[in-house]
Formats: sequence, structure tokens, C-alpha cells
Amino acid sequence: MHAPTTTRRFTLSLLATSCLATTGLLAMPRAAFAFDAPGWPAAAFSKKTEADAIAALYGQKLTASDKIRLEAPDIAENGAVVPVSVSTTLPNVTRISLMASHNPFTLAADYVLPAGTEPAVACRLKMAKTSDVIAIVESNGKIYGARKSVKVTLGGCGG
Amino acid sequence: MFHSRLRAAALLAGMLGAMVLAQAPARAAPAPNPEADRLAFQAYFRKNYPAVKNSDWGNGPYALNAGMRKQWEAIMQFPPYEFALAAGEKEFNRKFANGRSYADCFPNKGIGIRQNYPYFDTKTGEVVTLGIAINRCRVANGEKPLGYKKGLLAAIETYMAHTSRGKPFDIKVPNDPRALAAYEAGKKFFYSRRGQLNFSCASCHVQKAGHRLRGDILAPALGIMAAFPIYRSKWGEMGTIQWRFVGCNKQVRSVPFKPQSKIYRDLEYFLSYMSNGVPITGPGARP
Amino acid sequence: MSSTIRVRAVASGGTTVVQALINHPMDSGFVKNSKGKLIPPHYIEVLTFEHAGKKVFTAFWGPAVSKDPYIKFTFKGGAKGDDLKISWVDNLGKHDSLTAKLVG
Amino acid sequence: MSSAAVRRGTLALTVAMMLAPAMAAAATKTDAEAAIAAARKAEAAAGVLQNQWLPTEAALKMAAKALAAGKYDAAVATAKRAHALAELSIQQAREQDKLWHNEVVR
Repeated sequence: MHAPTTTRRFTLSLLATSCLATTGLLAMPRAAFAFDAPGWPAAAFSKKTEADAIAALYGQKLTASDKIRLEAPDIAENGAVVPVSVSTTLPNVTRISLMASHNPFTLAADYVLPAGTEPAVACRLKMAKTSDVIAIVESNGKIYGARKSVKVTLGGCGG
Repeated sequence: MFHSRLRAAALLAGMLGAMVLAQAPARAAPAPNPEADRLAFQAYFRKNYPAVKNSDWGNGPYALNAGMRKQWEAIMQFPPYEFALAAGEKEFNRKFANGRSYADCFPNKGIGIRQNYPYFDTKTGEVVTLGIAINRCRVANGEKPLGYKKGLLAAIETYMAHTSRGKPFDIKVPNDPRALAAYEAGKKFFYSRRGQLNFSCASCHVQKAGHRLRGDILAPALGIMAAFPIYRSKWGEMGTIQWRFVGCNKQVRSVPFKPQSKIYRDLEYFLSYMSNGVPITGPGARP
Repeated sequence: MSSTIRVRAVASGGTTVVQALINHPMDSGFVKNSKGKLIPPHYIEVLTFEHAGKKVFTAFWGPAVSKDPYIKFTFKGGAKGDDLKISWVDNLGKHDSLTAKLVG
Repeated sequence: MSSAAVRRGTLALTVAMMLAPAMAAAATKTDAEAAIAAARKAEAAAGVLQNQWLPTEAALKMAAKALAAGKYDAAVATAKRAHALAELSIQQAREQDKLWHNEVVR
């Protein structure tokens, strides 16, 4: 995750974002119109790249781990409802986050698991286009990641 | 260049038509035989898709594609139509101003009867779908009729379909010329190519069932009515068969008809009859 | 009006499996309505689950969570009849909560 | 008759149709109104056969807008395209009236 690719990724996703959203919306700082619930990691949710979101949320490098089972479809039936489930055998898991690399805002969901809650969660996410779903698990204070590519295409013949 | 061939073909067809016309009455369309049609229709699907169990035809694309089925099963753990189901049940048990309720309008108090709809009403001489029956009940009890595409009517249909889960379709086409005509009209609509894309319902749901259309898998026509009403992620709410007909027509760039118009009710009548014996799987969740 | 939260919480063998479905548009702010105007962002930000006075699960959600969102998790403990308090608040300050009973 | 044939047929027909007015003098308001009226009549006929196309409706709307904006050439051209589309949908309905039997699962 060294600097050059970040800036390239940054510009690329910015391009994708601008074609998706009116620039007017983006010019407005996120917090301006949003009432932020207590504890809600606003900064992390406003980041547009995987690296920035991870940095904002955890502030440490991500190391891949094969102890995380990330289930997501190969081809999404509908990009608006992508069933994703994460489970792991890593010990003392306190947090699980889910990201979609090419979404306008990369961080999709962030779950806090107090002691006594099992390290597994299932939910349904929206994906802007074909990209990776990334699961990040915080175990004993360190973060581990797994990724899976999900193909997202338009549905039907859309005459 | 190509167009001239088109016009030539049309001309040729015209001339041929004229010649054939002389004997055409002899080869007039055979008298409608719904049961023979149904047996042939179901035999086509059972032969071409041998792996599909009878109870699975109502699960559309998920009966023909493992990847899609896995996502569907995840969503069915807690399907988004639960809100419509709860709202439908509440409305179904609500008493009208005159003290009566929906249960008084339907046979068996409206429970477990969805598989008999649509039926042919010999008194009025037209096809009556579940949506029409619900609105007839409301109007008869001083309530105003509901929209046929979505909303409260779709919620009521969701509850009634849920009470019929597992019961096989049991549609009747009485030996009444008007019923047979309605059945034939639905059959003709199903097999006629329409719209600028020039597809018929059969082009996709018979000839290409199980194939992919960009992100979607085409549902087989057999049992395609069984899952309705459906919560489509695309709509983000519950929708009826009639709304889906409008959607499909638009997709082939054909001007759609009004929900519950005669042509759509006949189509639903034909398609439901084709699925006789296939169990109800509604309410359904679809992309 | 009836609650926006539907929950199934089954306690068995010392653990409780919780599934919840919430009736919420979860508008991302990138979708246009039929008249071509952008629908403003409106999504749940925080969703909490409490059992026996202790938080057992907290979800921080953003615009990328599906409409009528669903969540499933499991926590150790919990017995039939216990209370499970679920509450959410969204980016417009709207909120709802429900106390459900664990089933056996 | 495959869908590609119909689409190419539409294209060829509309191109032929659009060339005609270029040679003639600039269209007048009455030309535009006449062209639109003719297209509407054809579309109504397609309606009787319960086989109207969405592109025809779109073209009719565009023609009316061009007429209102005083762009008579554009109005005539678009009206002629709508007319051609309506004719094709009528032809499709008539052909399908016989051809649908061939697709029936037997």
C-alpha cells in the first residue's frame, strides 16, 4: 500500500465517484448535512479508497489471513442486495469491517463485537460495480484481511 | 438493402397467404384444447430441464442456477417481504366499516385458496384474478379499490399467497366458449412477438429459460406465476404479476397495457393453467 | 405505527442466534428518482443490541448497506424469555427501538 | 423475422424517410402538422391491433415538441420516423397474427 498506487487509486475512484454523483454533493463536507449518531466513525465512512478507510478506522497495515471465511457471490444477482457473510477462527475478535473497493465510499459496514459475541456476521450490501469485497477482522488489536471479487452487472435486457 | 428483402418477404408472404387462403378454412386453427397444451408445455420443460423437481418450478431462476440459488437462500433466511406479509395479514383481518372483512368474501375464509386464482367467472364472462377479487370485495363492502401494481393490494396478496404455500395450482378452464376464448387470447399473447426488440414471452421464458440476460437468469415459464407477488430488489418493494407484465412489455419496447386489463388477465389465466400441478411458492424474493 | 424492526432471536445451547430485518430506505444519495432528481442520503448509522443491560452488538452502517437492511450475529448466553433491546438511529436523526423476547 | 432484421429495417426506412425532405424546400408549420397527424393515425391503427411500440410514442412526443418550438424540418423528419415505426408495428402485428402458432410448444 505505498504512496504512488494510493494516489492513482485515489484519482481513479474520484473519477468513478464524480461520474456517479453530482460534484455539488461531494463539494459539501459530509458532516454538514448529516446528523452524526454518537460513535459513528464519520471520517472512515467518508473515505474513498481502501487504504484511507483502513487508516481512518484502524491506523495500521492490513495483513492477509486465511483464517477468515468471507462468503460473497461470484456474480451478484443484484448489486443493490449482495449477501455477504464473514466468520473467523482468529481469537479475541473485537471488530469486523466490510468494504467494497470500487464503491464511492469504500467502507460499507463496521461491526463492534464485545467479549462474548462470536466472531461472525452476515448482512446485505450494495456494490456500485464489479470489485472486491474486503473483510477486516481486528483480533488481539491487530487487523487481518480477506478479499473476494464479486462481479456486478446490470440486470435484464433493460430495453 | 436489408429492408427491401424485408418488404419482399412480406410481399411473398402476402401472395402465399392469398394462395393458401383457398384451403385456409380446412386448416383453421384446431379447437382450443388447454389440457393438451398443458401436457405438451410441461413435457417440454421436464425433458429439457430434467434436474428440476416439480416443487422447484415455482422458484424460477433459482431452480436453474446454483450461484443464484445460493444468494436466494441467504436472502430467504429473513426475506424482505416480511413487512408486506405482516401488513397484509393485518389488513386481511381488519373489519370493514360494515363489520364484515375479507374472509367473508372468499371461499374457505380466504385461507389457502390462492392456487385457484385466476378463475373464469361465468356470470360476468371474464377472467377474475386475485387482485380483481380483492377489489370486488372491497367495493362490495364500501371500501375504495386499491392500485393493482403494488402497495396494500400487493400486501394482501402476499398474505393470501403465503397461506397457500405448497398447494399445487388448480386452475379450471370450463367448457364455455368465452373461457376458451380468454384462454386462447392469453396463449396468443404469450407466443406473439411484440415491441421493437421483436420478442415474445416464449422467446425468453421458454426457448431461453435458465440462460443469462446480462446479470439475470431467465425464469422458466412453467411455474413462473407460482412465486407472485414478489419483492424485487430492483423495485425495493412488493409487486404483483400485473406490474411484472408491464415491466416485461416495456423491456421489449412494447407499449404496456393497464394492469388487470383483459389482455393481461387472459395472459395470467393461460400461464397459471400451464402451471397446474406446480405448487405455490409465493410470496417470492427476486433480483 | 408498527415497529420498523422485525427480529428473530433464538436462544439454545448457551448461545443466542439473532437475526434482524429493519424497514428503512437506506438511500445512498447517488440514486435519482423518476423525475431525475437525486434522492438525498438517508441511511441508518448506528444499530445496537442490548441483552441483560449489556451491549452485545453494535453496527455502524453507511450508504452501502441494502434497503430494508438485514443483520445476523450470535452471542454467548441468553435464555428463553430474556429481553433483547434493539435500537437504531439514522443520519437524519430519526430512530426506533424495540424490546423483543428471546425464544427457546 | 429476427429482431436484428426489424431494427435494420427500421433504420434503413428512417434514413430513406429522412432524406426526402432535405431535397424539398424547408417544411412549413402545416407540413409538420400534417406529418404528425399522419403518424398519429398510423399509431392509432397500431393501437387497434394492440401492438404499439415505445419508440413510436417517443418519436411522436419529440415531433410535437419540435413543432411547438417552431423547428418544422425536425418536426417533419421525426414525425416521419414515428410514422415508419408505427407502420412496422402494424406489420409485426399482422404477421404475428399467423406466425405465433409456430412458436407454440407442442
